[in-house]
Amino acid sequence: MKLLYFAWVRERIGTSSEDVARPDGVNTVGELIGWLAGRGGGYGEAFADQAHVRAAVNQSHVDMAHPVNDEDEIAFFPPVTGG
Amino acid sequence: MKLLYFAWVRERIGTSSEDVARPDGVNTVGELIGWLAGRGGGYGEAFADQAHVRAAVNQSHVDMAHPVNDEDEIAFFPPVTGG
Amino acid sequence: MIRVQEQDFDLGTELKAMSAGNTSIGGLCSFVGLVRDMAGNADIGAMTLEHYPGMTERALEEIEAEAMARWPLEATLIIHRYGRLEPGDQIVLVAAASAHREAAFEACHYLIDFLKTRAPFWKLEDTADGPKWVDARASDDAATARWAVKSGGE
Amino acid sequence: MIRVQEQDFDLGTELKAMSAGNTSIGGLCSFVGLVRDMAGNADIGAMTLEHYPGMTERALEEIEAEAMARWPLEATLIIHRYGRLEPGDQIVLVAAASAHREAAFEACHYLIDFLKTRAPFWKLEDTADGPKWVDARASDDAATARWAVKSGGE
Repeated sequence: MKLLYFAWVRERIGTSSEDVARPDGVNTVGELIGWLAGRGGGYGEAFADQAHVRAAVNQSHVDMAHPVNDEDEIAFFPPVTGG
Repeated sequence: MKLLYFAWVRERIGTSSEDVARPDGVNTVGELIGWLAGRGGGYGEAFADQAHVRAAVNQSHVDMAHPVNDEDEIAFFPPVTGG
Repeated sequence: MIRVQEQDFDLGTELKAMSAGNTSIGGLCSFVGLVRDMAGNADIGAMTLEHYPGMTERALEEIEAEAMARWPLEATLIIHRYGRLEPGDQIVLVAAASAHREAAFEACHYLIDFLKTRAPFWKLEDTADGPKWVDARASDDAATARWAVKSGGE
Repeated sequence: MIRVQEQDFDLGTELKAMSAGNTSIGGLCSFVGLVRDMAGNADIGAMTLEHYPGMTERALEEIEAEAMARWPLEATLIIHRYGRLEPGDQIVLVAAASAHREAAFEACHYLIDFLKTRAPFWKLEDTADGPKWVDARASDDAATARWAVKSGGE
């Protein structure tokens, strides 16, 4: 999986992207967030307030129940504030 | 009174403006229309379909009951179609 | 500001002048009306716009003042042309600038809706059967009427 | 058409290009978003816009396609900037052209409402306490939600 982070999610984690092998038992966006948060440190901070984290899979907005697959590009970011 | 005519009201009457002394008994826009229509000819044609004639007194839209006075500028025209 | 003129206007110049130097403006909404060829009626082309000098300016100033009273606006602009106009020509420009986008949108919409039913302009269209006065549209009256019941806020 | 770019755009040039040569267009509605100085907060000035390259273009294309499907439009345009922006700078332009003014207005409004809640941009504002990420506004979600219940016609 290719993971991308934007805005304060990126700042807290300390990187804008990384490649991660999908862990066993991680089949949804929500499960991926739980696994990332469990890494602690900046990841813990970034996902502490999950109500304010949004996700996209392959560049489309998705909800927490959306499946994740090995080849997906998965992005995490705050609610958007463009326009 | 200064009378002004626009669009097809002007075309039917055959003039764009004229000065008219207010006749006895003509105290409202509606009464003025009745008096003008009674002149016949182009005036009769212009005011034959009063539902489609609008009026302004001193450059403000008014209804048929609006009073008319000797010094007024009174205009008759079809419903507006600008924009 | 309102202007009634025979000559064309430059859209970019007019809009830029509205917001220039005013950093309280967060949004600028504009609408341009253009002479269009009637689909399937190639015989309808140019038109001539007649208006009522004096009353036109009054009507546009009133509409502008009403919009200013109803929304928190930083600037408004109405330009309306008269005279001979060809397909593709600009007829009218209305614009509203505000700190807030909803106010800019609603005020701009209000300006054109009221202009359509209150400003004393009349369109004489060229047709195959000769020049023909355009009829007023019931939908324009309806567009104006809805502002009486709509909330004016954001 | 959609464009995502760091450089500024010329409003007049962009709008003229939309309607040039298309005499089916009767109305062109546009909205420009500008960086504003917060009233009473002179310490808030410039901002930096971050975005998600690739997804941004996809999101804007989807929003444009939805507007095209919902209203009879002749042309649409979305330009969104990213990078460093100062007060008074243009951030975004959305525009819709149609034979009919209501379609142009509604589609333009729809474009900016959906862009605000779906396009992946994030604003980092300069403040006296250092840079601060702007919070999303509930009013923007509400502005998007209303299109689900509004009739899409004219």
